[in-house]
Amino acid sequence: MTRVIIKRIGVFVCHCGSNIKATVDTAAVVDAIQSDASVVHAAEYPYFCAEGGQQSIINAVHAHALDAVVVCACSPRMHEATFRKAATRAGLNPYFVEIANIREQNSWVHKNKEAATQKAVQLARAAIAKVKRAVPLFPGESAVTKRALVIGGGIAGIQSALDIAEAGFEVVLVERTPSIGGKMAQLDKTFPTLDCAACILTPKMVEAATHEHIVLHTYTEVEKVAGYVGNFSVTLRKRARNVDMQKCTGCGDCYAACPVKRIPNEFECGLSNRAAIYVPFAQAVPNVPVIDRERCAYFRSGKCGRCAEVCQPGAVNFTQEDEILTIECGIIVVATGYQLLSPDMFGELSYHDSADVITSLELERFMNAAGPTGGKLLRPSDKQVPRRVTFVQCVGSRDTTRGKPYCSKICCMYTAKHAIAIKEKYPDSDVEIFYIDVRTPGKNFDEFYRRAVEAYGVRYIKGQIGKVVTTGDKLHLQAVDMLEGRRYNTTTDLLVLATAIEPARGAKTLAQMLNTATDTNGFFSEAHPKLRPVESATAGVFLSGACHGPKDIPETVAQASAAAAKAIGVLVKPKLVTNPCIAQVNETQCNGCTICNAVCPYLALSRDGERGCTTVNAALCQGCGGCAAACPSGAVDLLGFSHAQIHAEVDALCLQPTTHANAAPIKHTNNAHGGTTDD
Amino acid sequence: MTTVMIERCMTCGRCSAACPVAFAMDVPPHFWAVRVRQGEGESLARAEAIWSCLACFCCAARCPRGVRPVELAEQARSVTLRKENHTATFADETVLQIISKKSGKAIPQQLIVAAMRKKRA
Amino acid sequence: MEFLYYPGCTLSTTAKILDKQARSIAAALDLSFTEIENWQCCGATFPLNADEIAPKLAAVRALIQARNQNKPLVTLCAACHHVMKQVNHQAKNDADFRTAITSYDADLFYAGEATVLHFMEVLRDYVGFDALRDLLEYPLKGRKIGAYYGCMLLRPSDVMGFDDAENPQIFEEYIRALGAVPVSYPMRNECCGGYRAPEDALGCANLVERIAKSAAGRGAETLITACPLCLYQMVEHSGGAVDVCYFTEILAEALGVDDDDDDSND
Amino acid sequence: MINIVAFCCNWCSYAGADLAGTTRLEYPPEVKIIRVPCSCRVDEQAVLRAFARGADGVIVCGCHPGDCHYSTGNVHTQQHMHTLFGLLEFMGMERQRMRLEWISAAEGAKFAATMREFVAQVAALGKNTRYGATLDSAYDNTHAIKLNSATIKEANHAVHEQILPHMRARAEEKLTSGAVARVLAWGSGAFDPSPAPMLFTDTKTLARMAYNPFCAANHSKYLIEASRESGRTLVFLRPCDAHNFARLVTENQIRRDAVCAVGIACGGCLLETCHTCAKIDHPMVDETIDIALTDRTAANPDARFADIEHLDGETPDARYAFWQAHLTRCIRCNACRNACPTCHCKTCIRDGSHPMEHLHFHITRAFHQAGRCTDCGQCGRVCPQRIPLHLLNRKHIQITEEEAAT
Repeated sequence: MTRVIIKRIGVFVCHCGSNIKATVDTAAVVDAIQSDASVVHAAEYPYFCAEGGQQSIINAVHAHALDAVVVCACSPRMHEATFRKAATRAGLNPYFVEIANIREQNSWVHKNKEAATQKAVQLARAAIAKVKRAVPLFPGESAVTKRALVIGGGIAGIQSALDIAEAGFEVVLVERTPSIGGKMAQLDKTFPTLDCAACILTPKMVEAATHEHIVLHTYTEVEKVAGYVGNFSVTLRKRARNVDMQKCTGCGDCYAACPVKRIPNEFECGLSNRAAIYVPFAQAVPNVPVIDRERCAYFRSGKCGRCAEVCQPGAVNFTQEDEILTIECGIIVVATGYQLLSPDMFGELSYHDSADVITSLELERFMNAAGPTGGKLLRPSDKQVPRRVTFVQCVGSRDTTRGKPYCSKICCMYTAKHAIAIKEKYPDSDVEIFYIDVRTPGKNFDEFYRRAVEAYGVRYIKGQIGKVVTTGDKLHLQAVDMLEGRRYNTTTDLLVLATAIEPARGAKTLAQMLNTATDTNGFFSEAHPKLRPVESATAGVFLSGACHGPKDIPETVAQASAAAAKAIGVLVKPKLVTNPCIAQVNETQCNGCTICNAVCPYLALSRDGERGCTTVNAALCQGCGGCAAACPSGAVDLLGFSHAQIHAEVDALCLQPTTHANAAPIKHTNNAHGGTTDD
Repeated sequence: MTTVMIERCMTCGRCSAACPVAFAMDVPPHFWAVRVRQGEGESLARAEAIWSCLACFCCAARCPRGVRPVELAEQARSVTLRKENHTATFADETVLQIISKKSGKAIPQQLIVAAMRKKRA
Repeated sequence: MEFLYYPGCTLSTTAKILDKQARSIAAALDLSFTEIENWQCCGATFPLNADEIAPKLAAVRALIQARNQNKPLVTLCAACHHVMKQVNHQAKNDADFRTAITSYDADLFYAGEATVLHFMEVLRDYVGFDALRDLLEYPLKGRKIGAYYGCMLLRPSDVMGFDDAENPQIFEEYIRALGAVPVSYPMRNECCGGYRAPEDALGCANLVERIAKSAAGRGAETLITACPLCLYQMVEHSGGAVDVCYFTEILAEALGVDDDDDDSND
Repeated sequence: MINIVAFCCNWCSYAGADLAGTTRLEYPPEVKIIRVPCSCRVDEQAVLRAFARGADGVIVCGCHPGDCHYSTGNVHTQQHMHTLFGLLEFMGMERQRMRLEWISAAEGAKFAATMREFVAQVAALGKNTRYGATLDSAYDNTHAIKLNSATIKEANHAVHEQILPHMRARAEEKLTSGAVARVLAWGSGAFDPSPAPMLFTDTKTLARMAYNPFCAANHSKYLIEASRESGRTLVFLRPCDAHNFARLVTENQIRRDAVCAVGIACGGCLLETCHTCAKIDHPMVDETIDIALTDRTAANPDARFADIEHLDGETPDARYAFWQAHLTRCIRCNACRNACPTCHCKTCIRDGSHPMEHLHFHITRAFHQAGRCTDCGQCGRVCPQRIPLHLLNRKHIQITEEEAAT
């Protein structure tokens, strides 16, 4: 960076109507600062921010051949951008403008005119001192890889992937399990419209798999993330399916022939079994089986191979190995979703003790026509239709001791949905729901809940269950009815627990890889809770769906599209403009000790092993300056807030104005921190 | 007045549902924190319920908010006992009562001590 | 391994058998139990009023001995165990309490440094259930035994740290190690009503009946417990629906150290 | 009139100050704000500079913990300022002149109230004369505190004597086999009590190798140069040497693969810091010689902070007098920084500064070791003016350890 010696400074003292002028003697300020030899022009004006005021600055730059401008006015948070643009119009580098805040931090907070005027002079001198040490700064540029990576193939990831792909960008969609579809694929119906989940989801799954711009990697996990917005490089581990994706026709002969059959099916919440070679569910995308190597007899003992024998296209391939892929992409969408909290820590509810105590997701599978009972609600213990079904809400939600402190948000609605669905299928059954508060904000949500009560006769009991005791075929519930104010002991046939939802397994590890934050509950943190709800704190990483917090399907889809829109906003840019106020390393001074690397929250600093010094990745650096403060030798500096500039400001503010006015300009040495010897 | 974090109670009722003897209480546990919060600790101290509490800690163990109603019961008992200035005599009477009622049987020492503790100011 | 042993008042009177069995087992397992000197009654309940200091001092004195001798303090009676662990926890975490005990008696300077163990924890963590299995002379083949935990060993679980308070397994593993079949039943961690025993026999009978029924319904022939009060309540109120004994009895039997001397349990 | 410099982060505190203005909440004009992107941008030099130029109080304001615009900047601010303010206080500066405050963009009222309070607090102390713009010649040397530093105890020479033959043997073996090109060890000087680090390249000279209670120099720093030579270097490291060695490897100053590090038992030497040393381990070494012989019986680690606590118990005036008496004797020979194994910058940030800033040099020197110093005591050992420099390091070690414990 070439240093421009700033010798001709113009100072512009704004009245801001009477806002400044009433408390600060602006003429005196103009007088006082002219004692500085570098100030070749000083002027005052009622409103420098107005068009006329800006023009007067531009004229002065030309007339007096100014190389830098100091404006004594309102807060830089207000008009710094305005005056920098004006300077640019006058042909100056915008960073040759400094603002002395003599309104918010002077005239508005002080009453004594003399003191305020004196302080205004000091603030002006500090700004002059700072701008003298300014260097021209130019925003950097970095290229954008026109490809998106979406992590997680549930409804959130599918929606984000489709939206980005529709905008014409290539998308890599990564899913950890053998099929996309996520939690929504396990559901029976969706609230509040009761349309079938599979009917609206499966077309989207197929669309994602066949879209010309989407590359799908299932059974694949993210191993490593490097790079920064516009230029991420992500390492994926594509686990060996041991079935050739190209050759397989999805006929299903292999899993019919597999002798290892009694493996609990994860997709069915363990309510039914699968073989060692399997597709998780009938509508899986891709419809290509995987071999569960830990269970497969061939992999365990080397004997078997039945699946390979029956596979006519010869797709089964025992020698296939994990594949490591590297994806270059410009942005990353995180859509890792959620999982259910295990009810095991709530032993009093007897989930561990009785087969007839189930979670709500297990109930979804029982109610689903494609589920283990073909859509019949049969209690697990005796395969009979339960006459009474009891639900309990907030199992682990709003629980600061054994569960999660937050409201899981979707349970009230899906429980109402379950109640209605059971009443529709078995009108004679008796449905009872224990709740703490029924929370139904959402379009048509409360109407839906009221319908459960009014049209279906579902009994809502404000209260909780304290103990479940199983004797014979009955569950004895020790509960309380809060509205009656007394104990309510009853029996039921089936107890459904609305367990809390929590971030998916591995979310924390992924967050670390992405160098982005999670909240105290392990959900991904947004960059700003109001204004940047779908961006993470790391540039180029966007959040989609329940990885960010509990969400229902409509909200998930809305956020997925919002994340996609934000992502597209990055991908369409030909170049990314970077903040010029970033760290800079003086390589001759740096000895590569990496103390600065450790303080950088963005991993923007790294040691160049060959040169033995630290280098700054301009695209990652956000300009906090922590590294500049941490470096013991002063080898790291922050452009725009350099050591020299801050020290010059300190000097201007601390040295007594009287002596300062007469003193020679402060000498400045090349050593950024070097002490001056003028005092 | 109390170290129990009564303001955390969200009146879910799990304490009363967990309590093995709530069915027989005039004021079940889920009212306790609320009563104290509303400045009606006096009415809790007068309730029979605080004497039927078994100090079994089920309410505290199952409370999702870390409120410990069991402690409120004991604190309310002490308030009453201290106010009425119950002396050792009262406790000793209780012990005598136990021993006379169950004479000849092996009453565990811990029961006698616990009963004294409960009834002594 | 050396331990300090705190028997407590009940084990010196009505529950001598528990004390005796434990000592024989300890001898058989090569555990050195030294009875704590000049022990005082623990108070049987842990006072829940912040301002009650005196009732906790007996426990503090015992804990100080354990700290000074650098040996774990072992208890058998559920009530003693409860009080010791509660007081230890409070001394460790509550600075006001520490100040209060020292103001009470300047010699009592204690900050929760001692380790409090239940005999069952010694069996699990110092002997090991697997090792125990190998030492049995007479494994309890085929016996169906249920564990009755009661309240005081388990709750509050963050202080007691004994096991999952709602679905404990330690006694079941112990029963399994002895060769018997553990019978798990939902009411095993519910209260026997002991605190109300003097004034409400009917209520207690009610509670005990629910527990006994739940155990019998699952096929338990014998119940084991660590608490003399629980045992008393079960004997008083269950009407003989199940056989109840101390948890040490079955181990003494399996080890063959049960010398059948009946100075005894009643 | 006093003068206050307030460093405010752009996102929270500076905006909070603006809000105080927008809502017309008055505070004294003595406060002048310098805008920084993040409070973590404020380094010790900026604070020292302010005091050096006549500021009577310095306040650093940032976002509340957890709210940092740069996610964790204020965590570093907290650590840095806590240590810096603690050091300055230790050296006799009144703590009331320094403050760290979290003020959000919404807390205009808090900003104004904080500034009012801080100005009143500093005004009550008056102008700053300590470590400030003017040399304070008025300090009273008679107040200087007498340290009751650990008295020199006997080192266990038996350990040294037992190990030295093994060291020689190992050196001979490695040099002969060509596994290493040189050996870094202590060599006896003209007099017995003056062994100094030497590079042995010839087995014939190994007889000069020494190991005794006078072996005070820390080997690790010499490895910076030695490891850059061609061929490997064999080095003998006591626990203190090894800790600094590990630090220097972590900070990329020693080429690890060029060193064959041998941990040796330590019998203690006659260094002040040895008497409170508890180190018995040898991190990162390749092999060891009889390290179990390490003898710490003469050491009393509990007394490590005795001098610090003694000084802390004094008034700020007395502490200031103590450090003035010492630090004004500094001749800036730079022996302390040359001997310090963690002082390895290519250029020193305090080079060429004003004589008054000798004081600041020592604050900076100690502050830059915060979190890195292994308490090896070399700084105090080499000072020709016998300034107890290691106490400054121990102070920040104490601060860091206390912080870690909370």
